[in-house]
Parts: sequence; C-alpha cells; structure tokens
Amino acid sequence: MLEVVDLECARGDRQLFSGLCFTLEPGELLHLHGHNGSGKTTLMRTLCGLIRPSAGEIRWGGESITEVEDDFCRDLVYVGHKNGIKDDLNGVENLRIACVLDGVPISEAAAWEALERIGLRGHEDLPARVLSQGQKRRVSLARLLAHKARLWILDEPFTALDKAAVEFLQSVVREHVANGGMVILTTHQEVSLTRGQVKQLQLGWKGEGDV
Amino acid sequence: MLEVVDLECARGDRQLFSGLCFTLEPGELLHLHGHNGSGKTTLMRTLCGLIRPSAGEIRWGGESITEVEDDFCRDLVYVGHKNGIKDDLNGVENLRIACVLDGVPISEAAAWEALERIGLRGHEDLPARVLSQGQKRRVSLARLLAHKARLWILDEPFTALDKAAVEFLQSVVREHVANGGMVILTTHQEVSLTRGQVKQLQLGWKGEGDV
Amino acid sequence: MSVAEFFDMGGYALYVWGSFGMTALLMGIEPFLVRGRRQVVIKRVARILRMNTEGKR
Amino acid sequence: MSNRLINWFKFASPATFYPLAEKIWRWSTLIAVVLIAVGLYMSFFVAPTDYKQGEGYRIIFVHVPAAWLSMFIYLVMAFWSVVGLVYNTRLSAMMTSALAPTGAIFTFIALWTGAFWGKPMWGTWWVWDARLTSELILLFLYLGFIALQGAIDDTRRADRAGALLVLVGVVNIPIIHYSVKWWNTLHQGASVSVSSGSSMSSIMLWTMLIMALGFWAYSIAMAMARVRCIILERERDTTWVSELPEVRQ
Amino acid sequence: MFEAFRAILMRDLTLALRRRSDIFTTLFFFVIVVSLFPLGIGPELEILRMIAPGVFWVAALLASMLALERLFSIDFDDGALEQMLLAPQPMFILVLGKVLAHWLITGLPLVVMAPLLGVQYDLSTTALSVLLVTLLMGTPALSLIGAIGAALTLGLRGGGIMVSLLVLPLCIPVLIFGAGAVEASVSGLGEAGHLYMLAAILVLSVLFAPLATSAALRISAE
Amino acid sequence: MFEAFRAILMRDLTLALRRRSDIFTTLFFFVIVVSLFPLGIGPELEILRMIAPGVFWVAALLASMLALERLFSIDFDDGALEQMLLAPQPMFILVLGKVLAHWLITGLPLVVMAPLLGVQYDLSTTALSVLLVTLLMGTPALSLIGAIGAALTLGLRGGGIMVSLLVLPLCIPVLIFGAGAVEASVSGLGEAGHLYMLAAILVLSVLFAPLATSAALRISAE
Ligand code: HEM
Ligand SMILES: Nc1ncnc2c1ncn2[C@@H]1O[C@H](COP(=O)(O)OP(=O)(O)OP(=O)(O)O)[C@@H](O)[C@H]1O
Ligand SMILES: Nc1ncnc2c1ncn2[C@@H]1O[C@H](COP(=O)(O)OP(=O)(O)OP(=O)(O)O)[C@@H](O)[C@H]1O
Ligand SMILES: [Mg+2]
Ligand SMILES: [Mg+2]
Repeated sequence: MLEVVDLECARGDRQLFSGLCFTLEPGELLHLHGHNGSGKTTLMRTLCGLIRPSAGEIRWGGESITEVEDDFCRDLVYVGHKNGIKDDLNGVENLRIACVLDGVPISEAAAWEALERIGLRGHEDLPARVLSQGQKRRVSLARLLAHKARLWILDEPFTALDKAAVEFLQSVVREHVANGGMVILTTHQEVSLTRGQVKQLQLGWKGEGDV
Repeated sequence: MLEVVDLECARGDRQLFSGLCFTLEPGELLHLHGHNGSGKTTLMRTLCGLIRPSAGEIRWGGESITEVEDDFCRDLVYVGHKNGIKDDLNGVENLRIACVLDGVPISEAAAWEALERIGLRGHEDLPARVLSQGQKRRVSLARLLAHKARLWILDEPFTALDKAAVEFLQSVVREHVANGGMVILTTHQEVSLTRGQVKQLQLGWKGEGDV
Repeated sequence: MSVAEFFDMGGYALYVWGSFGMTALLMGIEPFLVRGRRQVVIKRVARILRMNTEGKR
Repeated sequence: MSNRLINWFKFASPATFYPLAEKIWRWSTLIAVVLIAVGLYMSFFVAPTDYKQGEGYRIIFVHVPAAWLSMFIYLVMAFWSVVGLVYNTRLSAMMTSALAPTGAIFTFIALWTGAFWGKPMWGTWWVWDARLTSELILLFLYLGFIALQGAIDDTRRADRAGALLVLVGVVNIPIIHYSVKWWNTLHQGASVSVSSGSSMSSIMLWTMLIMALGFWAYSIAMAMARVRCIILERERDTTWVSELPEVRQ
Repeated sequence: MFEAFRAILMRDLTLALRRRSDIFTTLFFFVIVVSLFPLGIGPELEILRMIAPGVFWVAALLASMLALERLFSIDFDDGALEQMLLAPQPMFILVLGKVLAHWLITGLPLVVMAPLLGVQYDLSTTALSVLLVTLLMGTPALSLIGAIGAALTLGLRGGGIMVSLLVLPLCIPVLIFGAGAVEASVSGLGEAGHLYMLAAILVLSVLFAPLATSAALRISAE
Repeated sequence: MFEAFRAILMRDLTLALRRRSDIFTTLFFFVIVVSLFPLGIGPELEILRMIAPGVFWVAALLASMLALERLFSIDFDDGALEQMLLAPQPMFILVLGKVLAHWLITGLPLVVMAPLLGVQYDLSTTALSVLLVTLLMGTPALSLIGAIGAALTLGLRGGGIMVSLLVLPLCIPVLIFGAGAVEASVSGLGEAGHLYMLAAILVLSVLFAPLATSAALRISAE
C-alpha cells in the first residue's frame, strides 16, 4: 500500500540516505533501526510529507502522496519527538482538538475513556503543564486509541513511558497490525512486536560503531 | 554522605510521597523506580534543592543542603528531562559554558575530546538546533565526561540514546561508581548497572497497576 | 559651450551630477564587490579541496 | 518536443551552465560598456536642452532606465521563482538570488535620481505619492529577500522561502506601473508607449533606450558573474568543481 | 472542514483567555502610544485633530507587528504545527482560523478602544466612525499579511526584525489608505475612494494571504 | 565567580548576535516611536523641544519593557535556568551577568541612538548630553528592576501583562527623574538634583535587584 521508490534525503550539506526502496502492505509493521543521527526522524517526516525528499517518490495506494495529500493525511497518524500538545489545555481538550484536526471528532465521553485507558485516570483535566514527562507522552499517544487511521508513524513512542505503559502500547500496536493496519516505528529500546509481519530497516550502517 | 530524612513532597493538592528515608554512601548507586507520575522527577529535583520539600531534610556530609548550598552544588551534576542546551550554540560552546557554570572550566580541546568520546565526532560545531534528538541528549550528557563531580543525579539519561550510546553511558556510570562516586538515576529501560553497590527505591507502589 | 558651462548644467549641477554620480558610483562598485566574492569563494573551495586530498592520503 | 525539454534540462544543470555563464558574462560586459558609453555621450552632447526643464531633465537618462530595470529584474526573479517552485530546478533559485542585489541597486538608483529630480521640479525631495511609495516598497522587497536568504542556513529552504516572498511581492509591480494612471499623482505619466508612438522628441527617446539597453546588458553581466559564485559555493563538493582550473592552482 | 476551522479558532481563543497576556500587551501598547501624543503636545485641538489619523494608524500597525512574532512560533516549538500540516484539511483553512483568532485577540480590542481614545483628539463623530470602519477593515488585513511574514521567518535567526522587514513594506498601503480615509473625512473631502481601496486590499488578502502563509509554513516546518 | 559571570555574559551576547532580532526589535521600536512624533506634529521646534524629554523617556521605558518578557523565559523553557540555579556560584552573580547582557543588547544601542535622534528635536548640546547621561544611568536601572518582575511571572499564565503591572510602578520614579533632569536642563534650571536621585536609584538597584531576582527565580523554577 505504501511504496517508497528510490528515496534520497539530504540535510544541511550531508546526504543521509539514498536509493531507499521498500513497500508496506496492510498488516505489516516496519521497524526502523539506526544510531543517533542516522536519519530515522528525517525519513519518517519525509514519509509523512513534511520534508520534501531530494529525489524519489512515496506512493500511497499507487499514487504519489503529493497528489492524494488529503486522503493520505486522513489515513495517517504521526507521533513525533514533540508531543504536539498545548501546555495550557488539559488532556481532554488536547485530545479532542487533535481528533477534530484528524477529521474524526470524538465526544467528550470518548476522550475521557481513551485517556483513562492509557492510564491517565485522575489526571484528565489537569493542564498538560503540570503533568509528568510520561503523562504528557500518554496524552499525545491517546490519539491512537481514539480513532483508527490505517497508517501509524511513531517516532520513538516509548520514550518516557514506564514499563506498564510500554506493554500496553505494544499490545495496541500489535492489535492494530493484526487488524490490517500498518505501522512504522522506531525505538532504541528492546521491544517485542512479533505479531503479524515485522520488517526491519537499518539506516546508516557505516557509522554504527560511532561511540 | 547523602542522607535523606523523612522527606515529604506535595504537588498541587496531592501528596506524592512522605516519610522517605535513605542514605547514599560513596561508591553507591541509587536506582529509582516508579510508574509515570509517581514523583521520580519531583524527588530528584527536591534532592538537588530546586524544589523545597514540604517536610523533612536532606543532608550532605552531615549538614542540611540549604546551609552548604554552594559546596553541594559544586559536588553535583543534574541532568534532567530538559537538556539545558542552547539551540543557537554549537556543541563545544554549550559544553564549555556548562562547565564554567559548574565551576570547572575546561579548555576547548578538552571539550572537543569529550564530545568526540560521547559520539559526536563531525557534529561538534553544528548548532544544536539541527542535531537529532539523541545527539542533543549526548551534548548535555558530555558534562559527565568533562569533569567529575561526586554526585550525579540523572533523570532518565538514556532516553533518545541509541544502544551503543546507552552501553557507553552505562560504562561511564559504572566507572564513576567504582571510583567512589555516587549516582542517583531513574530509567524505564532495562539496564545493567551491577558494579559496586546498587540500591533500589520504589516510588508510588499503590498506583503501579495504573494502566 | 565651455567646460565650466557644461559642469554648471544650467544651474542644475547638484541635481544632475548628484544623480549621475550616485549611479556611476554604485554601478562602478558592484563589479568589484562581485569580484571580491568570487575570490573568497574560490579560496574556500580550494581549501576544501586541499583538505579532502590531504584527508585521503 | 521531448528532445527540446531534455536540452533545456541540460542547461539547467549547474555544471553545464557554469562555462556558458562565463561566455554570456564576457559578451554582455562588452555590450554594456559600449552602449553605456554611447548613451552617456548622447545624453550630454547630442540630446538638446529641454525647453521647459532646461538641463535638469538630463536626469531622465539614468532615472528611467534604472526604474525600468528595477521592475524588470523583479519580474525576471518572479519568473525564475515560479520555475523553481514548479520544476524544482536548482539553477532557477541561484538565478533569483544572483539577480536580487543588482535589482536592489537599480531600485535605489531610481529612488535617488527621482529624489534629485523631484527637488528642482516639484520643490521637494520626497512625497508620499503612489508611485514613489510603491517604488520604495520595491526596495524593501529586494532587501527583505536578501535578508531572508541570509538568515536561512539551509539552502533548499532559503530558495523556497525566497521564491515565495518574491511571488507575494509581485503584486507591487503592476501597482508601480499603473499608479500614475490609477491615482492622480505628481509623477509623470507614461511618455513612452507602444501603441501611440512617443510624446518625446525621438533623439531623447533613442538616448533613453540605448541607456536602458546598456543597463540591461550590465544587469546580465552582473547576474552571470554572481551566479558563477553561487554555483561554486553550492557545488563545492562535486567533482566537476574540483576539476575546474581556477580552483586547482 | 468547518469543524476544523472552528476547533482551531476556539483552541486559540481558549489559550489566549488562559494566558491573557497577549490580549493585554497589544491593547496596552496601543493605548499608551495613542495617549502619549496629547499628553506630550498639550491641548491644541487644531494640531491634534490634524495628526490623529496618522497616530492611530501607526500605533495600530506597530501593535499588530509586535504580536506577530508569536503567531506561529509557539505551535512550531511544541509540535502542534506539524500536526496541523498533517491534518486532512486544507491548511489555509486552519491558517484562516488561527489568523482570525489572532485578530480577535489583538486587533479587535484595539478597534473597540479606538473611538474612546479618539475623543481625546477632538475628532468629530463622522471622523470617529470613519476611523472605526477603516480600522475594522484594515487590522484584519494587517494580520493576514503579517502572517505571511511570520510564517516565512519561523525559527530563523533574527526572527523579530525579519518579520518587520518583510511585512512592513506590504503593510504600508493599508496604512496609507487607512490614514488617508480618516484625513479625507476630517478635511471634508470624500473618504469613499480610500475605503474602497481598503476593502479591495482586505478581500485580496483574505483570498491569497492564507494560501501564501500555508505554503510558507510548509517550507518552514521542514 | 568572575569566570561564571563572564561566561553567562558572553553566552547571552553570543546568542543575541546569532539571533540578532532582539537587538534590532527594541532599537527599531525606539527609533520609530521617537521619530514618529516630529513627523506627526510637524516642525514647530518650540513644541518639539518641550515634549522631547517625555517622549524619549517614555519610549525608552516601553522599549525596555517589551524586551523583558524574554529575559528568562527562554532559559526556563530549555532547562538552562535550572542548571544556573544548580551552579556553585551565587545566583545573583549570574543574574547580574544576564541583566548586563540584556542591557548591552537592548539598552545600550538605544542610549547610543538617542543623541542622534535628539537632533530632530532641536535639543541643545547640553540638553543632549544630559539626556545621554540620564539614559545611561536610567536604562540599566530599568533592566534591573524589570528583571524582578520577569522572574516573578516566569511561567505564569498571563505573563506579559503581569510583568508590566508589577514593574511599571517601580519604574515610574526612574522615568520621573530621568525626564525631569532633561527638562530642567532644557529650561535652564539645574539638573544636578535629579541626576543624584537617578544615581541613587541605580546604585540601590544594582545592590538589591539581583538578590530579589534570584530569589524570585528560585520560587518560579519549582
Ligand atoms: C523619488 C522619486 C521618483 C521615483 C521613486 C520615481 C520612480 C519611477 C518609476 C518606478 C518609473 C518607471 C515607471 C514605469 O515604467 O512603469 C519612473 C518613470 C519615469 N519617471 Fe520617475 N520617479 C521619481 C521622480 C521623478 C521625477 C521628479 C520626474 C520628473 C519630473 C520623473 C519622471 C519620470 C519619467 C518621465 C518617467 C518615464 C515615464 C514612463 O515612461 O512611464 N520621475 N519613475
Ligand atoms: N542543517 C543541517 N546541517 C548539518 N547536519 C544536519 C542539518 N540538519 C540535520 N542534520 C543532521 O542530520 C541528521 C538528522 O538526524 P535525524 O533527526 O533524522 O536522526 P535520528 O535518526 O532521528 O536520530 P535520533 O535517534 O537521535 O532521533 C543528524 O545527524 C543531524 O546532525
Ligand atoms: N500543580 C499540580 N497539580 C496537580 N498535580 C500535579 C501538579 N504538579 C505536578 N503534579 C503531579 O505530580 C506528579 C509529578 O510527577 P513527576 O514529574 O515527579 O513524575 P515522574 O515520576 O518523573 O514521572 P515520569 O516517569 O513520567 O517522568 C504527576 O503525577 C503530576 O501530575
Ligand atoms: Mg529522531
Ligand atoms: Mg520524570
């Protein structure tokens, strides 16, 4: 469904990767590997259409994502390094606005429920400013529960989460894949995601022994 | 050396922990555990003196840290959730300024070397703005190499780091402990820190099954 | 027409020469600025080149 | 058709354009020197004294060409910006940034000479009149473009942001040109127009045209010289640059 | 689509109400600049009446310029901007929502205050109403045009000054027609021409500025 | 200790030079506000000379108020502030370094420009030099006092307006003596008394403001 053809990306005056090709079918998970600075975030943002590749093409359902932009965005959830939540709004407000922007408004009750499921019971109506690091991350991840886009692009989703939350998020990801969703994720932690088809992709071999 | 007596902390209208007592001798490492929002960050910031505890006392070499503040700060390195580096300065500048503030100025050559050791070769003079998440984290952790304070307080130091860097940092921590340093750290990742004396401290038992 | 008359420009000397002068000044300086920039660039490229060849050795 | 396209893309590559630019630069420098010399001679010794304005009108021979070019260069920049945004060619952005300083200089000259002409003619250096204001805005647009490009480190972002700014500002050009028609202003109306011939004496007109052509050739020369610097700067890591004679010695 | 527009609008208004600073700083600034003149000059009504249009418009321009820098930068820093870019709605709708919120927060209070402050300048009721109308049409145009500059300079070194440098030239026409209309009405000439021009600028900027802004945001968010 | 002071000072200056916006926005603002008046009022030198002291001082006050909000907030957001609090140096030294850098960036350019702008107002050389001296003593005091407000309102909702509300009353004495000195010298009365008062304010604020500021920062960083 997602096809990447001959992708090349450069930042500053450095080429991060080139000639990258892969496809991702429904029910598949792509696990990106690579050392710090190897270009994982750059690749993910490129796949979302936030960065224009210096060469190559990304296709969604056979068509270039620049042409079917709106459809592609409707099918996509991207969670990046930044949480994208507003410090002055509380969890429920943050979640509901995120869902409206994603094109699938949810009711207040549904928002409360999603936040409760992701482990924020009792913190739903605190302004995000006072939440702990992991709690903020949970607010931004709650979108994954609230509505189901087909393609999830998750950039180190497990940072700041405690073990129970990592476990829970993994089960959510597994379930999504089992239901025919697609997931691209990267993480430096050991995780067990072996349900459905897992593909691995390694970026930046040469520099791997960097430290 | 570090003694904590009957410490109690409250945030908002909620009490996070109370009656907390422990001591930490040279050559010991304290590993804090706890689910998201259990108060690990709060405890660490309290130990640094950034937050005033609502009750209890923290002693450094037998005296309350509020009395020997300057000495205590000289012996302390705190790395928090925020990297504390300036986006417009490059790695070398960031590191050197951090060291001057810590009271142990280092030469430019030493800064380059520390950054190289922590795996930033070729990125030392890029503005932090363009670095990847893990590279930023490395810049802020380079202080640990550049000078040796006796007490390190590290709040999730491994986030955003790749495996090689986690490995390297663990060896740095082990070595510090072996040389009679003290470390307090928290992380949600599995790490092997068994050299010297490792103490464990669990915060927020009751809520552990939160998710 | 005498030289003095020519330079007087019928009483408009300040205006006419002010205009032509500024024009000549700017259009005269610009080529030199560009040349300076070119020299800087060439020096820089040459330095990078030297660095690269030395690095390979 | 496709053949011609390929041809174009060949010239759109910096490596092939670099030597071509040198040739263009040589020729246009030569043409500029000759035309400006002839134009200057004509403007002081051939063109007759104006019956109304006396000798002061001779400012026209720098004012009008500079004003024309200030607008024309902006239009060319806008053209390259569109090409750059649509076809994503590298050369077009380089052309845009190579043209900007020259455009800014001509805009400044138009303002300066206009002010020096306005003082004797209208009795004031400056009025907030539509044409003068819009020309001043043009100068700010050029400066803004240059500053914006200077502030962005990433060249690709600089190119695209600059192109967008140029396109946003392009509304200003028709405003400059038609301002004398749309508002009643102090400034002269169009005295050279294609349809109705010219209201000026033909010798004056010819002088102005020769000067304008000279300025035009000068702009091309400057743009080519500058684009060569920019190409070198941006392509410094490529092999073809490292094989150039000028960087090897 | 309208849902998303409304959501962004409400979000920004809520945030502004929670923070409040943004509303007050611009308003406060406008009030101070405008009130300073009569205090400084003393009560010669003739002069005051003459300079009033210029003072009001320059103050309005400066005030809206000041508020611009933060229009997108907070969203940029906390990652909300990239989420907006990835929303399956046309970006210019969201931009329009943000700009509208921005105008409601910084522009509208200023428009409302203007007639009150105008009394200090001994402006006639007609002149006051013309002032009100010009501000009502002009300040949204300023916000819309300013948004382009704010988007282009997002995250740049030298952000603040760059915004002014890029945006001021584009805003000068608004200033000229705005002040011109009030002047024309004070001096008894017809103000209709100026008002039409202002309206035209407003319409054009509603149509094109959000498009340019969203293109600029896309470039800056890379 | 001096090392740390110098390091903070140099760091903030470097950052300002890299970003540049901060220098120019305040300066730009000051120049525009000051130049607007002659343009608006016309060239009656009598009036201009009379209002000059007030205009300059109010513009300086507004300009330094505008820049205050960002004095600590960036450090707060990126975590540099907590590192400063944990440095084994007395915090007020670091605060002094930051405020000095802030003044060099926003205050000094303004002081330097003032005499140039003063010429527009037809001020005599004596008056100009008195203006220079008062600004040279007054603007650091404004920065120092303003820092307290900026520290107190760090991370609060409604930061901007709070700063103004807290700081303005404290700054008014500076304004009064500063403008008073220039006025006294324009009208030929002695300006010495006013200058002494300004100097006293400056000394007091150098002594106490950094202490108050660092206490406030400690509270806000919790
Ligand atoms: C600062 C003041 C002035 C500025 C910024 C200015 C600007 C311009 C511009 C931009 C044009 C080109 C218009 C076009 O081709 O569409 C132009 C043309 C011209 N200007 Fe000026 N001008 C100024 C003062 C004057 C004065 C004082 C005079 C004469 C009294 C003058 C006479 C002319 C003439 C004769 C043309 C050619 C008109 C045409 O063919 O369209 N200008 N000026
Ligand atoms: N303007 C620039 N100039 C030079 N290098 C740049 C520039 N922008 C980005 N880079 C480099 O490009 C790389 C981008 O890395 P990216 O953020 O994609 O890494 P990542 O794989 O996500 O790393 P991490 O695991 O640390 O998140 C980094 O090495 C960074 O230093
Ligand atoms: N003003 C406040 N009102 C209510 N609760 C607050 C307030 N400030 C902080 N808290 C709560 O106090 C706790 C602070 O957690 P802290 O940041 O110390 O957690 P942590 O153990 O570091 O978590 P993490 O693993 O996610 O980093 C959170 O549960 C937070 O919601
Ligand atoms: Mg990354
Ligand atoms: Mg924490």
